[in-house]
Amino acid sequence: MKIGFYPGCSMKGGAREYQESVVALAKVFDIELVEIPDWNCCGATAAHNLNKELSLSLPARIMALAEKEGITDIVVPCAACYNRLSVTKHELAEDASLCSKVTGIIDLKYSGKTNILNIIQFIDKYITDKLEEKVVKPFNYNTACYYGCLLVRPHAILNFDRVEDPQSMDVLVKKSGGNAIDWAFKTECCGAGMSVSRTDTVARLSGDILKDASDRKAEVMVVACPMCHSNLDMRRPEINKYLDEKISMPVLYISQVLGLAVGLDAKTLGLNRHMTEVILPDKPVKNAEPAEVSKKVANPEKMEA
Amino acid sequence: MNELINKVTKLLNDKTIDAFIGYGQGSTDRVRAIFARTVEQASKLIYTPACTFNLSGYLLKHEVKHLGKLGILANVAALRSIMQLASEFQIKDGEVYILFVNDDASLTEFSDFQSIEAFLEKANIDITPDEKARIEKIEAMSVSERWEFWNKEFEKCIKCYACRAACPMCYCHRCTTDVNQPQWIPVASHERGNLDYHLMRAMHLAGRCINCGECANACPMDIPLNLLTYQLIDPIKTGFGATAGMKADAVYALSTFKPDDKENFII
Amino acid sequence: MSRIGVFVCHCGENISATVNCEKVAQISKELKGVEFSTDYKYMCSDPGQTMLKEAIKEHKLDGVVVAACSPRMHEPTFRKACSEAGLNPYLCEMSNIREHCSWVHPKDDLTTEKAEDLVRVMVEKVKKNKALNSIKVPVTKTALVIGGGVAGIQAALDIANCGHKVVMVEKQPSIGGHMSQLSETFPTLDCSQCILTPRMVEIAQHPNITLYTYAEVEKVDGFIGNFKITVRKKSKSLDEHLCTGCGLCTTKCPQKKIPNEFERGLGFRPAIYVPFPQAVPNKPVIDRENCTYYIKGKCKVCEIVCPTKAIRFDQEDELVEIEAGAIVLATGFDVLKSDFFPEYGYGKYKDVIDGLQFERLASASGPTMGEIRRPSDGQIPKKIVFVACAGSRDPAKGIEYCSKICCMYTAKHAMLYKHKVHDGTPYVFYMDIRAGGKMYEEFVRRAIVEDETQYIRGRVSTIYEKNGKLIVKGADTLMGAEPVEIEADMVVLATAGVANHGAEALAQTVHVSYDAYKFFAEAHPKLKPVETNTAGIFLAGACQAPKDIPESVAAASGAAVKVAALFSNDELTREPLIAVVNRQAPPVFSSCVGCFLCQSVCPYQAIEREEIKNRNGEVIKTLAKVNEGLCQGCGTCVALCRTKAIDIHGYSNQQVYTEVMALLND
Amino acid sequence: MQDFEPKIVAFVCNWCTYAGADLTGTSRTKYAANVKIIRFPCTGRIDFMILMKAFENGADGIIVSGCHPNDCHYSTGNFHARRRWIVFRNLMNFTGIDTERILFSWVSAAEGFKWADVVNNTVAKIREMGPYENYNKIAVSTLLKEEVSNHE
Repeated sequence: MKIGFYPGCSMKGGAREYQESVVALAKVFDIELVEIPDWNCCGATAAHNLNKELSLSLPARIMALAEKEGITDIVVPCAACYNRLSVTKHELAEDASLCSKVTGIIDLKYSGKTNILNIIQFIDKYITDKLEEKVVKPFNYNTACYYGCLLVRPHAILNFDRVEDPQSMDVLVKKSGGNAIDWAFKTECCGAGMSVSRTDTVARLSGDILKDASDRKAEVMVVACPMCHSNLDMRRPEINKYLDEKISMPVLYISQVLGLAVGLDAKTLGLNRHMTEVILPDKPVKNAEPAEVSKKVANPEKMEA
Repeated sequence: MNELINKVTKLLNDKTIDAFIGYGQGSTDRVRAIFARTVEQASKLIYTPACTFNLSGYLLKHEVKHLGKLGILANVAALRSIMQLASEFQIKDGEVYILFVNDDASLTEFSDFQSIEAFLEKANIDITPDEKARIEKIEAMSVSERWEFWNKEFEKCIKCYACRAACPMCYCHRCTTDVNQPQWIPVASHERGNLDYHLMRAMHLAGRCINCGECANACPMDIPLNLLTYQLIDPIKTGFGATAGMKADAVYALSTFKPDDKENFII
Repeated sequence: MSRIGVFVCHCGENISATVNCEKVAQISKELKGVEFSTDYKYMCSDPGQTMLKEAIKEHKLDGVVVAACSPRMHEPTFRKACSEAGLNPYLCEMSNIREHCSWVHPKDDLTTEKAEDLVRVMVEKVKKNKALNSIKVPVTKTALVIGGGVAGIQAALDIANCGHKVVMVEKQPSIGGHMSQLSETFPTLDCSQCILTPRMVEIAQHPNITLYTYAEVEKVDGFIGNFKITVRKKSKSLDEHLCTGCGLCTTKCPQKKIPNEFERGLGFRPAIYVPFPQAVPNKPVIDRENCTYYIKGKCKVCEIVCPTKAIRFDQEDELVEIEAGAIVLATGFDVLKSDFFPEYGYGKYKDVIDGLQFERLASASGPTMGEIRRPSDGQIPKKIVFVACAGSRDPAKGIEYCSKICCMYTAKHAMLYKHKVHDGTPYVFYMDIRAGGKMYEEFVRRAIVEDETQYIRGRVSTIYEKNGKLIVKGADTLMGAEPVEIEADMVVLATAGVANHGAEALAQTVHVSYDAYKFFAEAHPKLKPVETNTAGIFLAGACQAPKDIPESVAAASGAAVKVAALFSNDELTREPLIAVVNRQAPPVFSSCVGCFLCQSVCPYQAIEREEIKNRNGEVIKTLAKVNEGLCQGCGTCVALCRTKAIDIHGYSNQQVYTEVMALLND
Repeated sequence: MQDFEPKIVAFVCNWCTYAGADLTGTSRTKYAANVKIIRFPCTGRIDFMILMKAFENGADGIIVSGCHPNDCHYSTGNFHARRRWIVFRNLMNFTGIDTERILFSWVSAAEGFKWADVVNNTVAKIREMGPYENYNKIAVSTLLKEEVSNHE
């Protein structure tokens, strides 16, 4: 089975370790990822603010190229790219005249039948079933799963996970032997696009996220978006200054977490590339059971039955 | 062939059935239906590659019905007819003894509707590539070309109603054609009445047609009227998830609905 | 040859201003079969109707066409007039030359020509009309009331007080519904139970009312005046006749830690229990899911302590058949499920509760004896946040409607809180304050002014727990959308009122329609608010949409009047515009071939199977047959029938065919 | 083609579109006089054959209209009607009947303005399309005329 891979710009730059870990993880499960030949920018952040046709044509071309290669599933690890491709697919499916216009612009055949998978959907579709049997080194840390905004919104189009309290990464962490903690900032804004222009804002927003996780005894944070990662990982000096406290909690990609659990080494997974040093002391395997907060709350639904 | 004759002979002898509908040699080299009520008649049963037409149309015919308990040699189309007729309460489970000739010439007998349903799930029920191509050819025409095409075809119709007689689903005692208060369908065979008749027939078979093609086979004027109902099979399947003649307790596609049935033309 | 009369109305100038009425009458006179035609200023007036009646008699008319306003307006008027003149009312038709002609077109020849066309169509139609007799069906003068909340109680008492029998079916072990859970009621702050319990007792004691609690409606057959209902009385594991309601068993039951439904999980109850002290009937039931005996096979403490030996462990569910002429649905509403608000931590944090739970905290008979103490540690919350519109008016959550009662009860909660915790601060996040109702706005004002409730106009984005506090993040849109963060001790969500769990299934059992939110649908939003589209079934209370107590009670009394009106005659009369399956002489019997494809099309299950038997009793043909009582005359079966074996009175194949012919061939 | 006044028949349900058209009148909203309404209890009652009859008796256009989904007075009649229209429209398309000449719409009892729009737009459209010559060729009146001339 040939599965398409769309890296987008970040996998080739600031988030090389994300691509490395995804590819390495796929390999463990005998999955070959084929980079879509001649791929182009997905148009995130800029195009959809400026020109609707352009913002749809860019992702449409990517999907059309995939179709040409006979690819039915594309893995899009970057949450922003995933969002653009999914939105484009949706808009073109809804509006036939727009679709014909866009296919005219890209001058390629586009059927809109390609599946767009984010990293979690990809793992769920091809890996989850076999995950537990392959876990050799349970990732037994208190883990805060941070989803950010682009992975789950808008729900009407993406139809992925619960918007306000997503659970999919938590499930994967648990299957990798980890303890996904219950916390409050799963989908709060990390500062995203202001990463470069307003570091003070990023420090505040990302700082609050890290602080809450840290207060709740998280040892590691897991993300699925290169932008979230750069804010939470790279802006640590500004964050520490804002919080007036040093938070040394490492931020890992979900692919790295699973990679570690199935026994891949740190180098292969690109852990050395992070700005915040990844220090994960070996721990004896236990308390794999997630500690649920306030388990005893009565269930009002049952009352009404 | 001997297996078939032996089987039917046995069925007649032990009074499992009173008559068996099968194929026999017709005049010239044609095959016809025969209704074997005696062992002697059963010996004339044949099964050759020419034996392809759907015999199930006879099941509800007044003259045949009164022969008593019936057995039938069914092909896939006939099995689907039987399923469809069952869903319309025209045939009850176990009422008809059903035999089927396999590819290796062995016989399968279907003891109940359930076994037919299971069999049909795996059977090829599609219209032929040739029929498909003809439909696509018509669909590729412009509206007025299609109008001209069918007008030319319907012009030939002599209103002999052979299509109606051949169709296993046309079992009504009084067809709308025969209603004269009001006179929905003009009696004479002119273009208008012919168009009315064929549209009416196609609509009445929409979602019920099991694509046996007997209507077109029966037509002495070679009107491809099977295409009218065939082209509705796919939209009904994709739109409503229904295929005729697959289940004995199926609900007719046009007498049910989904609140979110998709269309793009109602404003 | 027909003798048809055409009566063209000027409607003052409403028609004659653009249509030449004299000419329409004149041209109509020339139509084949028209015996008489005239025009008049106001056909619906007394002289107009008299003119019509006299013309019918004088010209021996066998059909009448009144060209005037919409038949939706005056068809009953003219049909009645015809009937009074001895002409079958169904031989009268109306041409709509006002709404569909004079009012929508300018004064010119085309408009008059259109009026002529419309008259011609009806003249041709009326020639095909048949004299019809209205349908009479007997009425069983017993009403079934489903649901024993305040709406059901009101409806049942009103009907019973009219002298009719009532059967009330309640799912829970006691009647009382949500109202019995409430502490005090707006806008008067009088105690809910104090005003409700006397009514509950009245239900139990009323000679005309039979009460089945712990019971559910399983099947409904039949039609208006003649419903046949099967009720499942769930086993209470108790002989109700022997039980005196002493309550000894409930105090001795060793199972004591079952979350109490009535307290919405804020307290506990034993396995054999009475839901609340004032329950009606005040007799316990055994909750078999949690009873030690049913789980482990031994215990039977209740049986041992019972002084009257009333416990019956082997008691089985009982099916009761009821015949009723009318049904009142009063099944009420439900509160949103907890997983609806992951962002608010509802169901996750103990101190995030819903409004109904707050009612229990505030209730003197509740788990805290009326003291406002938070569930997690029993502390008195000093800062409490009320979130209005929790779920309501939120398209993203799929609930676009306003739950209507929350603004008022949130104001009430804030007041009750302040009355009990004087040094506490109540906050209310709201979208709008909707306080339409007698004394309602004044009530909210009191909460704001006298009880110093901090109203913040804005929505809450998230609530999370931090250091024992609940952090409520929101925005104050009246202060320039400033983000607001409140460290609260407790949060109360005014969760949307939603259709009852199981409402959809019940609607399908009872055969009434429901809206996209699964609330039962009324027949007309304004003019038939308590009727359903199924004749003989009425709505009361919040099963139709969120309603407060006064509205529920008013609707219940409305429904009761409809039932009483239905029961005021021994027979009921219905318009005969229904479907019929044709019949012919043997051996054909009918052109129906019995394919029954029409059966699943019928929204009213009105198509039955009729078996034609020969002298030996053998079935020789099975035909469709339309049940006159059930058919509402939509005609969906008619258009489907391949053999045209089903036809419909008033819109028959002959009639509509003729109309098209007449319209297009002038 | 300037003097061409299209003949349009509207088949509507009693509870929604007929009432909606009443409201158009009550609101005194003007629309073209070419459309004439035939009232049915429900869209579910509208037989596809009646549409054929309209065309063959010289209608240039047809409007079919009823209650919006979920609003049917009889709760489900319009849902059944919609399925039939989907199928019949397919069949008409396939046989070359110009489906552009049949407008299907949902017009509620509250949508008086929508009804005026539906009528006006349909009249304008059919006026542009011209008489339905294809069908008229085989329509009743034409055939009758031919028969008459054959006799002469």
